[in-house]
Amino acid sequence: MNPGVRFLINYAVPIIFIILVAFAIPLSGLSGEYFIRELTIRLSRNSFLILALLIPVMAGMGMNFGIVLGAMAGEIGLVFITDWRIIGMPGMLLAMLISTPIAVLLGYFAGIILNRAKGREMVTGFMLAFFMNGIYQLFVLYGMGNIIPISNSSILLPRGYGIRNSISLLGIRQVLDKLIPLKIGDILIPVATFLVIATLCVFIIWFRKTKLGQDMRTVGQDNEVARVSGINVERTRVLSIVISTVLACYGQILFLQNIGTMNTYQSHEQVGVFAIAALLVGGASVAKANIPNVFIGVILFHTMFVVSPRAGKALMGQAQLGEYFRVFVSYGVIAFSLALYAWRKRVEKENERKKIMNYRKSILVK
Amino acid sequence: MRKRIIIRTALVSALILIGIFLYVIGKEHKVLIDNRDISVGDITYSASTTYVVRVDNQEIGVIKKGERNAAIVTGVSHKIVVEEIKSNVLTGEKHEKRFRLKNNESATVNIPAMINNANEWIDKTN
Amino acid sequence: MKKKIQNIIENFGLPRIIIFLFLVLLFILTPFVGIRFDTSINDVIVRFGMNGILVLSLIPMVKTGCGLNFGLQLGIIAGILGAVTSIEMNTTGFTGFFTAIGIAFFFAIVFGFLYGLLLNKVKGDEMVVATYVGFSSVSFMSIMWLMLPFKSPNMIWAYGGSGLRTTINTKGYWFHVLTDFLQIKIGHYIIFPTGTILFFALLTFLVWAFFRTKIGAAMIVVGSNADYANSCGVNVDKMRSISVILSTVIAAIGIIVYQESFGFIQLYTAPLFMAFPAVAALLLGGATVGKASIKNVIIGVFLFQSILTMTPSVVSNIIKSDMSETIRIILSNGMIVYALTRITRVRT
Amino acid sequence: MESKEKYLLKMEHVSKDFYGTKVLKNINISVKPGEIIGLVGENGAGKSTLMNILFGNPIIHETGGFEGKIIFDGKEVNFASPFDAIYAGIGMVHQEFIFIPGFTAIENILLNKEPTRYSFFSEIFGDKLNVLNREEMKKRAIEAIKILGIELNPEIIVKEMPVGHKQFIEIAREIDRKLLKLLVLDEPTAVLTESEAGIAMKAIKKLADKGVSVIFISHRLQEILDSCDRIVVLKDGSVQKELIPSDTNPREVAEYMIGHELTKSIWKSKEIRKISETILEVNNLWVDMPGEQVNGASFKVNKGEIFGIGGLTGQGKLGIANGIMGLHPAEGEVKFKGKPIFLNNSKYVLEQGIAFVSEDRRGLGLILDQPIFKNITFTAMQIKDMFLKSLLGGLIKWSDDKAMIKITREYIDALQIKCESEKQLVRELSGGNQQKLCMAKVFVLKPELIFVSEPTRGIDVGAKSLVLDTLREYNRKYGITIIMASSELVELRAICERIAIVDEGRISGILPPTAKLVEFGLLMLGIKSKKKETIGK
Repeated sequence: MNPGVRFLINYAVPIIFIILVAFAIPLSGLSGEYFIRELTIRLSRNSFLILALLIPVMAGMGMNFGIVLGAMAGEIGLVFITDWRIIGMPGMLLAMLISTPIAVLLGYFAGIILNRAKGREMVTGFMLAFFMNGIYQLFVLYGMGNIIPISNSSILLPRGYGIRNSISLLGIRQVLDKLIPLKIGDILIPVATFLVIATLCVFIIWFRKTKLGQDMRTVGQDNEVARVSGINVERTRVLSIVISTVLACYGQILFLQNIGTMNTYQSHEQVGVFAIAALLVGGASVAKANIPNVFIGVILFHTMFVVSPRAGKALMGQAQLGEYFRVFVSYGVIAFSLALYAWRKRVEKENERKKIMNYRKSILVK
Repeated sequence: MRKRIIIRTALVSALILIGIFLYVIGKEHKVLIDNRDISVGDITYSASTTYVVRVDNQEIGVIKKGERNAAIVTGVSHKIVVEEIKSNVLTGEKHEKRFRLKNNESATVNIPAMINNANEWIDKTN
Repeated sequence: MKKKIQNIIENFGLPRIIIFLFLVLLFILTPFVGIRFDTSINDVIVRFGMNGILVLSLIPMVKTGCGLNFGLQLGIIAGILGAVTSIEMNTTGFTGFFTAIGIAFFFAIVFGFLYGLLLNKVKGDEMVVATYVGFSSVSFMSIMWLMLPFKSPNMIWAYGGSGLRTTINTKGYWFHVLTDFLQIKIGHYIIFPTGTILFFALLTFLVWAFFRTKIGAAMIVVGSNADYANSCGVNVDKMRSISVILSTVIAAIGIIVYQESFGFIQLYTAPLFMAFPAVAALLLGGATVGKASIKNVIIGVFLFQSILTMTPSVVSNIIKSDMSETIRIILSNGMIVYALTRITRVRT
Repeated sequence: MESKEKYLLKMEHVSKDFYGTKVLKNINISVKPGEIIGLVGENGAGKSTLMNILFGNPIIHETGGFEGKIIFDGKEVNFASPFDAIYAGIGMVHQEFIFIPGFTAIENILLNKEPTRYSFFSEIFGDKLNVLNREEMKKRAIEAIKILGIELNPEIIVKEMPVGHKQFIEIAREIDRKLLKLLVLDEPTAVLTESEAGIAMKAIKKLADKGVSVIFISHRLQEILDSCDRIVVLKDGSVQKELIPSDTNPREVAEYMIGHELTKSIWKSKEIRKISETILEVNNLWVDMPGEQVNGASFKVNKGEIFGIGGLTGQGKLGIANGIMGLHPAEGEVKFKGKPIFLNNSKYVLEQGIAFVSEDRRGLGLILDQPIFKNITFTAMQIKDMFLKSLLGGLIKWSDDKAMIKITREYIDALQIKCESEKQLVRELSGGNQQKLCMAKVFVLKPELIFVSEPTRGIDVGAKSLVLDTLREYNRKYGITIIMASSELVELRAICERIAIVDEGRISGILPPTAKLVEFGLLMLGIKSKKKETIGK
């Protein structure tokens, strides 16, 4: 395959997207400023969650649909602090603190499940997320106020137990975003949030350099070789999921502190899909994902998110169309790049074989 | 190895402590401020004028006599400052009091009682 | 003895046993919570007829080793296309019903063919790809439903709004054509939908028969050991493609029967998650990722649907709140996760 | 006492049996520090078992350990796992590559032995959070490579390296271990061209000079003779002979290895038939079968003969059949009955009347979870549309169980297949009966030529002769040409008219069954008149 073609194939998704966006922006007729504002918000909101996906990819477990579990953990933490009426920065930090052990447990559980489904990690993780959603409902909708005492009636359903469908996080709304106030024009830049994200990036870069990081890369490349060279493959894989889950949990808390309200039973559902779609749009693949992918992804993917309803309206006179379109794109992107990757995997294997065959011929035919 | 155990236990306990600390300083309390007559036993402190009220340096606003206002505060120890206003000008007369609120406590401050330093100036309820 | 029990559990699958016991419990409880037993039975039969074919549609793909068809939605969409077109053409009764199936058949073959090509390119990762192909096709069709030039007043929004409604009533077209066919009333509460069940039986027979033919036999072998099949001169990819087309076609028919009995055609995002209950039912019936039989379909649909009908009534009568949704989620998805974590090695 | 000083490794009276069958009988081997021992033997002579014992491979413990004792470095040892062995200072270089293609040479050489720098997080989350020390890694990698004395840039990704260099990575990995005392090399040069192999051997010598002892397993007799201090010949699980290269020759070694000529020839049939008409002609066949590569094999097979293919495992004798049958990617020219046939297309080849009894009985030969009659008839049904009733004017091809069962019964009687009924699942049958099934399945096709690979592998003695007799019978009765690949020389010599020996993926010679055993041995060991660049798997 000549390099040009290979490049096109490897980066098909981002390329298509750039073209897409390039057409949609003028159609939407959005003002540059509105646009910038939206993007800043979405960057600060989503980057963290997407960064949480990187480590499992490194360990060869593909896109971790299980980050939904982390999101759930985060939301449980938020429920508690709202119940106790802890507000402001302390509130947010406390929420993180409480949800961490939950996230670790969930992550560990997910890791074990995924180990039992080697080669099927993604679809399993995906179904697992659905399954845990049920458990989460059981816990929050029937457990809370029953088994787990909830004093704050304002977040309870009228019937006396179970959390309301939507609870207000006014107490911690944008505490982090507004911690270090900075306005350019009249666009508010959430400096603190970006600092947190930057720290996470640094962490990931550092983590790659650690022994554990190296082990994960090894496991990711070849389970068997890792095993015979004495690396505990199962453990390493589980750890990668645990880390990812915990990060996702924080990510969700950051996300919700920016939004300011929490849909108890929906907020987490789409987290996985959107994060993964964004990452793939950023040029990542199931086997390779780095920090630039994350930010390119957020920008491209969310630009599309912002413009498509308007573009839809301009095109068909129906905003609804844009709504459907962006759902379609989110799913479509994942479908497309998963298929593309699976296909390429086989092609490259075949090429590798041919290469070795030709080598043998070259030295033997004299 | 021992070093590790120490560090880890220290870390865990530190986190727990931080948790408690956050809980305390983040806890929200409601403080009602009355500018109304109040009679304690046989003495009656009567609200005579308007006050500007600040709690923990956050402006609660002007409370005319007979009125009530509320402040949301977080943490344990608090400071309330009232400044007297007569005919729309600050007289410069200023009263300041400190108080502490425990877990789940909310309080009602009565300004007349407060400026007269009566013990019943504040009433804490759970 | 202990060993024996362990074996039984191993073969039958712990979750399956639990669910089965749960179901038994439910049936025992019915009288005590004041629910008519026969009505519940009736519900179960009706739902059985509604969903049976959808579950049946999974069989061919499992048999050729393409795994559980999480892309079932493709077939469903083909079905919906058939249904709405038949209504647009104003065909009613059995004519309408079979027009719908005819048109759906055509679309299903086209979709299935393309779907098959894709799945052959991604061997080993079929399931995850299929899942998202299913999702994206549904969301893509949502756009289409808005744009396709359908005219029938019973399908488009009453005033102004273009595009199809979210639910379209099959009453006055082919609502219950099967259900009412040779219908048998037993007592006051049990109405046996003979037609639907017969139709299901017919399709089941056809599927069974198909696997007795040359191609069918080849498919089974492809599923149980692709290398072997290849060594016997079977074109593995071709067999897989055929199975995918077959699954898609049956799914298309399945959804039309569903609509016929349910009374509504649900568009837009409604089909999004329809694959999972079907898959769960099949697994509940004792199938695995690599092995499924018609027996599994019948048992599975029966168990699954009984639970879905019993739980809301019984449980909500006990704890005075409707947990059925939650239970459904845990049950179906739990079943699927369990199946995915069982290592299913086809080659020995 | 001082014997301990003298020897690094002493294996005393080591015996081992797998489920009653003795594979090692009273082995005594001792290795001095810095000595290179060449270990030679046929397949199944016990080389690998011996090494597994030395390495504490779990298999050994699972099958009830071994008798005798091993003294390593002065202490009696019985390693519980390979990692213990490695820790004690024994290194092993395997035939197949064990490394990460996507990593650099450095990362591979130090795989899971990376030196690290302290980081505070390790206090909380454990040593794994220490940071890799890249400089140190590079330093050590370069040292290791230097000892090997080859030109190799440690920074480049192994995937991008010439195949030849990849083996060095593995040797380097072992060398890097400071405590390495004994290095076991299992066919290390198999993948190397002779020039590369030369470099590798030099490197190994260097290592020996540094005081590291080496056990060197290779089928390239010349290499062994050139570079070893002592040669230990294993045969049938016991030490046949210890030789000093300087005062022996390939022929002698081969004789010890293969054994001496039996008194009476085991050649069963009276005469060697004179057959001239060629039925199959293979020119420069290349097959990419993992572990059994064929590198340009050429030969002719006569109509109606039984043609044997022998050779050591991994040399490609199985690859030939698998390649022609289209089960593994193949290139080259194959003529059947004078007309060229397309490769890589099983269906087509089967249709030509060529069939295959695979060595991978349970994988490619049968579907274990299906009944006997389906197994026997499936291929015929797919290829020749046999056992089908056509309904609706051929629209439906309905499978005809009656016909299937009928023919199955015939073959069950003909081949004396022991089973409850033709409906029994194949899984439940014994190896011998399964093998007969595989043959029946092929005979049903009425082929003109059949490939049979390892027909007697893993089946009991009685069944063995039965299988061979069946083959001969069908050859004589129906004139089916048979090409039989087997590791058992005895069998080949029992029923084949001509026997080709494959070495490193090529036909190194064709001999009559009556030829001296040692002749076969020499061919297997790649002792050829003309020198040439060679390569194995």
